[in-house]
Amino acid sequence: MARITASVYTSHVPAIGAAMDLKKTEEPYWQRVFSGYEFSRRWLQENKPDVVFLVFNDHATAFSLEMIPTFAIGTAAHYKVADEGWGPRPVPDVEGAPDLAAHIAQSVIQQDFDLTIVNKMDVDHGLTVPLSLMCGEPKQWPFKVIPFAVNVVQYPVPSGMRCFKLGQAIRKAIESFDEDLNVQIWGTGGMSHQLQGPRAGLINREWDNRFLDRLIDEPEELAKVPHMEYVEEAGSEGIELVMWLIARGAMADVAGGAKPELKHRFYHVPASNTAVGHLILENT
Amino acid sequence: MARITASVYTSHVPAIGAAMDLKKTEEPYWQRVFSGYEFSRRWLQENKPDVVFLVFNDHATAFSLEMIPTFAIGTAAHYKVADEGWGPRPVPDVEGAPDLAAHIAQSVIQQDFDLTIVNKMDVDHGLTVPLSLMCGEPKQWPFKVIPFAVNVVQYPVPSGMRCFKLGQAIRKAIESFDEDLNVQIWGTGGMSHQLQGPRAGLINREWDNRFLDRLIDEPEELAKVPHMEYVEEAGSEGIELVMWLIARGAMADVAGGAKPELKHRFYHVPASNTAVGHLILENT
Amino acid sequence: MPLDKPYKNVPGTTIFDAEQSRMGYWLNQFCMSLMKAENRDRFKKDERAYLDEWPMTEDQKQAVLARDLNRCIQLGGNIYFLAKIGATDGKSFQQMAGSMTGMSEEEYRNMMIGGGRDPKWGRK
Amino acid sequence: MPLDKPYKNVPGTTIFDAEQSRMGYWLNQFCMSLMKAENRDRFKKDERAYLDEWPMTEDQKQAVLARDLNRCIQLGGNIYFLAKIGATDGKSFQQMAGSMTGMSEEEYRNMMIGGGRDPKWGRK
Ligand SMILES: [Fe+3]
Ligand SMILES: [Fe+3]
Repeated sequence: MARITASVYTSHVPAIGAAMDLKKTEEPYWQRVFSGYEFSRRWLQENKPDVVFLVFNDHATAFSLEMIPTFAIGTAAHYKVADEGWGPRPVPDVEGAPDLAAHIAQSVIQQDFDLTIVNKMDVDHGLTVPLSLMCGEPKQWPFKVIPFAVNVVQYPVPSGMRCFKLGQAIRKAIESFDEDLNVQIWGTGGMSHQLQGPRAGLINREWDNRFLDRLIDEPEELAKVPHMEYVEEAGSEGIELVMWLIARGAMADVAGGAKPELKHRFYHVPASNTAVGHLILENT
Repeated sequence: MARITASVYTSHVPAIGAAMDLKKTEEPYWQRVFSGYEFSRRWLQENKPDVVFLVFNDHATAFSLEMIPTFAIGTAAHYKVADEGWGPRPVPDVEGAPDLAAHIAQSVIQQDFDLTIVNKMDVDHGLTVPLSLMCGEPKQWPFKVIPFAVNVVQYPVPSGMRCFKLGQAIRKAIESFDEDLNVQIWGTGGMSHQLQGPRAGLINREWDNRFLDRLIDEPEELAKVPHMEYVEEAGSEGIELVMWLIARGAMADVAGGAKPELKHRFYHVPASNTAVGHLILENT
Repeated sequence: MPLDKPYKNVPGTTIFDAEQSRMGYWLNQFCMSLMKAENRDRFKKDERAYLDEWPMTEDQKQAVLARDLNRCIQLGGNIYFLAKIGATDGKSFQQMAGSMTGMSEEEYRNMMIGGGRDPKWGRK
Repeated sequence: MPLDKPYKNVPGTTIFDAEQSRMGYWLNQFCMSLMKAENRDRFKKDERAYLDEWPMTEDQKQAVLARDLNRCIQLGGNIYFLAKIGATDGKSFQQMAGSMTGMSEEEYRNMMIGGGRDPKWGRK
């Protein structure tokens, strides 16, 4: 039986990828960011998953305005690293987990989530930066990845509660897969940031930390927070945080199991325009 | 306020389009098919909608295997007629209703249906054959169309109950639109047919007619029928009938209003490989 | 894959699910390419050469060349995609469907006029 | 459109909804074309000529030529799409975001190092 052993939450700021690719990680500005991931890299080596179910959003890379899926699951065997306008990041391509992904798609659609199935997709910084943060610079990524893309670009985006319930459906799907697999689920994006308009640069340290508290302790209550609060308090791109609720919804306690153990928590301002938040929760 | 005045149900067999395009409608074989739509064309002229919300499935035309949306709503202003392999049908292009479509998308996503928004799509026989059947051969279609595509090609397809509930959400969305519009909702595809394998040509007259009875009188019960029954009783492509439940779910009686009036019912075998079914239900 | 696939037991029928879809990915994408008149022309001119542009298996290519639709479906093809081959050949959907049944074109057409195949066909 | 759009009232912020998306369709699709190196080269060589290949409004073209991102957003642009212009110009996301605030690059950078913009900014 496949099982979800842990969930990881992290911002996916493109400048973090650039800092690694341009060998700036030792600069004090960036050292402060990467210091928050030292524990995480050790932890991941000791807790290596077979598959990571990676929730992210595409940033106008794989999906143009021709077609905007609310939820898209990648069922391909292989994903290329996208050229977002400055050439592809010099990181390995991503290996998929088609059997498990197809199984999850089938199960989750039958649980009344109207997924879009994607068999071809280049993956952007939303997916590769979390991999870089957690894995460093390996020759190839040490596990398979199921990319799961959420529309947070064009409104209306899915509600926090819809995301939280989707996480529960994903958990059921994974736990009904016959193969003995260690699966982690990662929620990425956020924390507070605004990339547009005269209000660009907004950071809300207090709101972010309360979000982290509540994500750990009362995720179902947190899932009730309406979109407008994200936009008003965490900036227009802070809405990406709804994706963390998908990962959180997939943890055992939500289905009546034991509370997860908090292995790591980190918060830092700034990375480029963004607050960086990061959590690791383990199912016990 | 926009309101749904009626729903129309019809098969969308490609050979019916070909019969019209090749001027074969007077041949006895086809005359029998088109006779079932004589009333409907008159009825439509007397009950001309501003917009038709047209539920259909794409037949590997606009959507390849790269991306397979469970539910896709067209929000474009214009749709071209697709070349399905023998050149585009000689029928007018389709004008969209972008404002209403965007409004429905917003409302329905907020009701927890995970739509894919489509801004560019060529429409195939699934959409144009119902238009031809109901309108004949006008220079341009006499109303705007919101194309709504349902995945019935790759399993798992959405359940009958999911479709029925989606219809209810669409009704709420349409009735909360501020403009005074007469909207019809059409469900297309079916009835029993199988296009593949040694079992091709299957027709189940008894099951089809019971489906029509129940769609009129007890749609919620009908919505509980599992996929397997469609495949076993109505053939592998009979599954298209789940789309009729979207249109039926949008009728007033489902939300506690009056029962719709049955204006027209027609059933005929065969058109090419398929049984042809057709209903018109009016909200009273 | 522990989820039920009860549709595996329907006689004479292949349900196009994720597994079939993966197997038939390039076969089906090849079919879709025939929606462009230019590609239809190139395919008609030299079928083998055109097929060789696609990362399909040799079995899939042979099945296409032989217009063996049952075999194409077995190898992951989906009928809505395969229909583009028929359209390119100028065949009707009825001719295509009939070709999978072992019946002659006339037999199949007459069966349909007579009300179609009995839904109890092939059941125990 | 009777559905609430409460996000219309957030200061200094444009929410990219279906309405904006329709207005900005070609502007944003132009931006996406810059994901191909070949198109970036053609754009850099003659920006105006490249823009004229797209059915954008003159206002949209002028806003792109002026790199006026606030104006681009007003005209339907979305920041994730517009970012491709910045990438083509070799600008960082911080430079792009800062350019919309009326601050100098250094002022903006220092504001971020100092903890970012106060979330109460612009509120009544
Ligand atoms: Fe992001
Ligand atoms: Fe169909």
